[in-house]
Amino acid sequence: MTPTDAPGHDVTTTLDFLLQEVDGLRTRWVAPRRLRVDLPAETLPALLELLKGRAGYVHLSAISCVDWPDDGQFELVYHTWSYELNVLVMAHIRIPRDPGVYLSIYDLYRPAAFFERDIHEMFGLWFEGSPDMGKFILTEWEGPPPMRKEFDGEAWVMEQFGWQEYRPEWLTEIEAKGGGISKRPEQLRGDKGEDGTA
Amino acid sequence: MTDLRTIPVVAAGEERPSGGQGNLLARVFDELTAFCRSRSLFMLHYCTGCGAVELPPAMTSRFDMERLGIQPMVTPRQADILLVTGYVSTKTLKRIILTYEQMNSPKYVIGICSCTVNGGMYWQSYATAKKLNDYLPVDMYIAGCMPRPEAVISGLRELIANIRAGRSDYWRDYYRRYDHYLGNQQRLFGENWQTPTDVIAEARHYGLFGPETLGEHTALLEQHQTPLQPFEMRLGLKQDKGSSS
Amino acid sequence: MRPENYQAVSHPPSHEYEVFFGPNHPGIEGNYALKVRLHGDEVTAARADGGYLHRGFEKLMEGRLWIQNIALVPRICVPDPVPMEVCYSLAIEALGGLEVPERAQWIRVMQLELSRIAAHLFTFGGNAATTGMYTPMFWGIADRDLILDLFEELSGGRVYHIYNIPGGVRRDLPEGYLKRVSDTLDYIESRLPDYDNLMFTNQVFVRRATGVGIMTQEQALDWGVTGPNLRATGLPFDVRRDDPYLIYDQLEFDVPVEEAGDAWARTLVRRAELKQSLRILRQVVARLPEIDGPIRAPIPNPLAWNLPLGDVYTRVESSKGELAYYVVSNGGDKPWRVHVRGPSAMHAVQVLEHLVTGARIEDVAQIMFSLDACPPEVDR
Amino acid sequence: MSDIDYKQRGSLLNPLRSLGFFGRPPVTQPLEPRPASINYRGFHLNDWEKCVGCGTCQKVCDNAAISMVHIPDLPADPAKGVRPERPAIDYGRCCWCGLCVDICPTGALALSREYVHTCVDADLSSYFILPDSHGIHGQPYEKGWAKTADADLISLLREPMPELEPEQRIENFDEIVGGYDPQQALLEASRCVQCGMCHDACPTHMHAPQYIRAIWEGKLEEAVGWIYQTNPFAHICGRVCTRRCETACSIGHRGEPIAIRWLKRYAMDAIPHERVKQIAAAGRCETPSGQRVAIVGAGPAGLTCAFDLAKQGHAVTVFEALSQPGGMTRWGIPEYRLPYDRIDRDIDVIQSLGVEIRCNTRIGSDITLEELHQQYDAVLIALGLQMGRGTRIPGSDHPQVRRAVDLLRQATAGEEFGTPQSAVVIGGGNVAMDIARTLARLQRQRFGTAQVTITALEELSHFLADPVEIKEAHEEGITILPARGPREVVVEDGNLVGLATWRVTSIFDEQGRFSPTYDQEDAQIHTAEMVVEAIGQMSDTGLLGDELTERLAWNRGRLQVDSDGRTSEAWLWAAGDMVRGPDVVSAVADGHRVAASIHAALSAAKEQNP
Repeated sequence: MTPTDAPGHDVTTTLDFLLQEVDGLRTRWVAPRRLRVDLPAETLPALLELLKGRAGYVHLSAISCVDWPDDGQFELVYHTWSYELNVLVMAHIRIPRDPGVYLSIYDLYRPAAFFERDIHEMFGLWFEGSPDMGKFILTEWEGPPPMRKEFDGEAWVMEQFGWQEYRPEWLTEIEAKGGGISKRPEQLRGDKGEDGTA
Repeated sequence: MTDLRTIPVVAAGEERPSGGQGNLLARVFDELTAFCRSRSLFMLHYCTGCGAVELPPAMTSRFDMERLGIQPMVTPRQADILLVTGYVSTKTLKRIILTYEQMNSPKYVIGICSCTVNGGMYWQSYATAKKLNDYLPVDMYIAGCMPRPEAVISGLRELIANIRAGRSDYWRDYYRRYDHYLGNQQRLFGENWQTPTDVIAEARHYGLFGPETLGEHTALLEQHQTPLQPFEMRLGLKQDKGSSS
Repeated sequence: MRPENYQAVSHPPSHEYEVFFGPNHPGIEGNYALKVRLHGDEVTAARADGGYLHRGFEKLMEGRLWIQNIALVPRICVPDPVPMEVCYSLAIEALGGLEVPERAQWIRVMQLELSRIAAHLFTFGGNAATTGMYTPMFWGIADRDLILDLFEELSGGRVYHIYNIPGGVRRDLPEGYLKRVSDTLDYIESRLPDYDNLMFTNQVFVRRATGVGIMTQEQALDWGVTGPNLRATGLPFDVRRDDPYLIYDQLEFDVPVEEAGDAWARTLVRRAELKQSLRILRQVVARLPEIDGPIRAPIPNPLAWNLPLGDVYTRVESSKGELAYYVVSNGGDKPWRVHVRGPSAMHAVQVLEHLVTGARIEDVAQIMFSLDACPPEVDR
Repeated sequence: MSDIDYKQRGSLLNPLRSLGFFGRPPVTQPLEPRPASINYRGFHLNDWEKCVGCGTCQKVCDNAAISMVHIPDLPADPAKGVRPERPAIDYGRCCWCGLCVDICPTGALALSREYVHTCVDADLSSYFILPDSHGIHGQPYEKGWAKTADADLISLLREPMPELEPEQRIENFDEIVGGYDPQQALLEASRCVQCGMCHDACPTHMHAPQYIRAIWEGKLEEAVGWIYQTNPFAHICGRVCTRRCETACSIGHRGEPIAIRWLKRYAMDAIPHERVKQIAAAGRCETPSGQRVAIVGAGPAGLTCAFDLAKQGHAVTVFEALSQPGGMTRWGIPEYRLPYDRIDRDIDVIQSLGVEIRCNTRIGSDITLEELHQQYDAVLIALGLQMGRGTRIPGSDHPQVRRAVDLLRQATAGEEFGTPQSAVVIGGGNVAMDIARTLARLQRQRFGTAQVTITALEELSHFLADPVEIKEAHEEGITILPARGPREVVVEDGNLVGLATWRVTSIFDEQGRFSPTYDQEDAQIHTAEMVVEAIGQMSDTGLLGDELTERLAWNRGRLQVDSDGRTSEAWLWAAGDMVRGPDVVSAVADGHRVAASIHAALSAAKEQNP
């Protein structure tokens, strides 16, 4: 292993050559050590198996989920790293938001269990075959999966909680003279971009 | 922000002698108690949030809070101070309340960092509670995000001075206005919220039963209250033994 | 006081019982919990319970401007905040096509390594304290404080520096700063023999740590463990060297490894890494005065700053392992999605559960501290 | 890899060596708080002298910790961009990141080195602080994290505007300013911090923050919509506005203000004219009111009023004495500053709403005001200031002594007025610059060289003209002589040969009245074939007719109107320069005000006699 070498010509060709074995891939080198792969959801297990088995992609760095409500899709990104090639492959797939079910890759990568459970909690996605889809972080949460775009956390907070009502002396004095708080920060966030005849 | 001295105590049972009256011996004894209390405080060892990272420096050689007679204590039963170090997520807040109710009176709560006051930088987070004094009476606040060990120590010295002068008894407020605190807890945790400690009985016992100890929220609690069962822990393991070996 | 309706229940006689290990427990790092099932003093099953520090960072970041998030990110790992700032900034810079001036890159490396030393000293303290040795904790924390003093002078904050900003850093070095860094390095270096005496050659500690929480290299790879914990199983992987960022490729340093994979090996790797960090810092202190130029690339008005559509995955090596940010921009003034891959998310949940199982209850804290788990990274 | 051989050397007794530490001094710090470092981010300090209440700190605050507090005791000066507001910080939210300091446009905010604040629950209000320069406990602490050039988040420099070089422009009337391209406009718009000072300073309260934001977002049609909400003279104001907004701009305290005028121009130029018409017509009342309004004078005030009233469904007829509408914007402003096709576009938008403009119709000769009073439900006079004032110095009755407004009008009309080979202009305002630069161009076209001198009473720094105008006049080879007072027009043998001037020692007397004094030792004669007086304008109110003039109330020679522009006659309103003094955007503002008043009066009349 020569880890300090930048990925040379042979590494990129190796990967490009290898990835020809899977159909329906679109690959793009976004940075010297970053290969982006877009592929249909059903081919992902085949790709990961290929990468793990033939190119040393034993490290699943993360699974990221991105919500695209306008497209009605979830994007899942599998970031895998090869200790042999020292190249990160980011496999992007899109699955329909409804019903939001995908396959677990736990049998290939055990760290997937953590990420899949996390995505399940935060986005409500279900991974079939994942060892544990129980609650972990949000055990006390009964609302919708909070990371979904349609959940407006700030509005929820505004409804749920009150704020300190400070009555400092200086404010009382200023109010006695006809002044006072002219703009609260919460207000500022409310009217952003709308009619602003301040 | 309630001045608890304005809330009358109409409890049955023993009336605590307020300072200045009573006989000389009682006064001397009270003074002695206040002195001893203020010089020997045990701080519960519970890192609830990020401000806790400044506590190890405050406890160890460089800032050495043992100079003030303060030491960390591992169990709530023997601790005097509950230091809430910053934001409290809903999940942590439940534990904080359980812990607080287990602590023996007199007990003191210190809220450090911005988050305990008005939500801090997590003011728009769905996961954290915003105002600690909605759920627990707080004796002392220390400003900062996070406060430096020196600021923590300044706050603790202030608390000591208040205890010494007999001013810091916000813990009684929890009993006197239990309904208020319970209401906020129920609002956050749901109607079925129940702790293993019987605060109302304690209020009666300590003679701190006030007109606001009971109310609609305690009525709700009594409605839902289930007899305390031995806690059965469920590890939630798929296979019963050894999740991964 | 117990409720009036409390009724004691008699339990069937058993050697098996389940206990909470945390969140309110001195042997737990941060606000985290393990539920363990014991048979005698042997742990037969364990389950991690996180979320106590959950603040919904990823959601919060979607509601704040690109630059406002720099105040938020260091909170994700309190003992080692600089990698968080740098990693987030690197992501924004990659998305926005910002070229970080060289001087800023060197200053960032300086902070990263100072932060690593501080985090390791903190961990030594905690690690020793779990075996009942409190002196290393007192020393480690007091010595770490000297580094926090340096940070305070540089950035105005002891723990949350908020000093890195997309494009570079926020202030240039104060007058005579490198001299003070150098003095602090001298001091810490002079303290290492003391630490060796007290902790690393101390048979009490060595015997408590040896053979505890053993993880083979195969297992480590299988579980996605990174950082010192992976290197303690013999695999010399370090993001700084193998996926270099900033100016790490211009620096000389080794990637220390140990073979045993137990708590003791992990501690030794950290000790060796601390020395490597000192070595890197010596190089930075020597080179930095020669590197002139701006400390920040010009950025647009933060109130009106749209980043182009795109996504980026940036990684840095934090004191806990591989830290990564996946940032997606939809072309707006706020992130569309930020995913934080905290290194502890791997070794504080599945690995910890596994390593604790079969261990004795008194070693649980030792295992957790030797893994250097950072719960806020898990909870986010 | 490990360099310690613990298996051999390790001994149970090793830690005992540490007993030597008993002999070392402790590292423990005193209990009192240490002084913080020079950059420390402690509690806020705010220099109230510098703070203008722009609220940018509030916008950048990620924690919603900053509230703006209105303090009636503080001075308010919208024209200078000073609001009587100051930030108050909620330490229950603040995270001491210091972004507010780094973005503060004026550099008023700083963080101090003070970091200890504790309080009991009952005093929690002490967490809400109105910082001033004394620190939150009134203790003297030095500044910690303060503004430095490194950390400034405000971009102080304006996007450069492409302009014609002097040699490219001195011989023609081509427009000098090129206008932003999309990238430049975006960058310039992105500098805005949305404080709204411009909105407050603008006479017609244009929604500048909104349209700048819309430009930045790439929503140019939305931007045009915002512009038309308050100003139908959008093209014109995008080019020649006196831009009080930019004087008030917060960024201008330490850097160059946002180019608000050029951004408006960019948005207007970017949208096709037909689309602009649709946008401008938004909100138009579809049912005609059946009421008729006559407006005298097709300048900014009259046409703005016509625009508003037409949108509200009234039938509006505008009477203009000259051959084309536009008023001073057409007849007073040279084409190199404001091309005529832009005026035409603005007027076309107004006409597209159904406003009828009758040119070449002079009140008094073609139709009388009394007739208008009979035929229409309301009458507005917006005559403007079309007559130049004279200096009344000896010799100023010579035919080669001209008034600037007359010459400018003739130049626009293309009339021959006898371009002189050399000229002296008296006056230091924009009109003086306009006529000097127009004359220089005509001279170059005719003679190949230009010789124009401007003499003005004021020192250069106190000129009334826009500094940009002065700079450009310099570039175009015009001699500017400040602090010269006109003494007499030198006439020899009936021919004008020049202007004699004195050096001005003071302009105003002790009471602040206009009373210039001269240094008679320092006299000069500037030779010229023509002297142009550009010292001010007045209104030609003769067309009102004697009887009406008699009936109306007057105030120091100006028609007296109430705050809505209504005169003492219930049917007659007056607006524009004749009431407010010369300024396009003020005239527009006046037009809106009067339109609202007329609409209210007409609606009330309709209620009474349906």
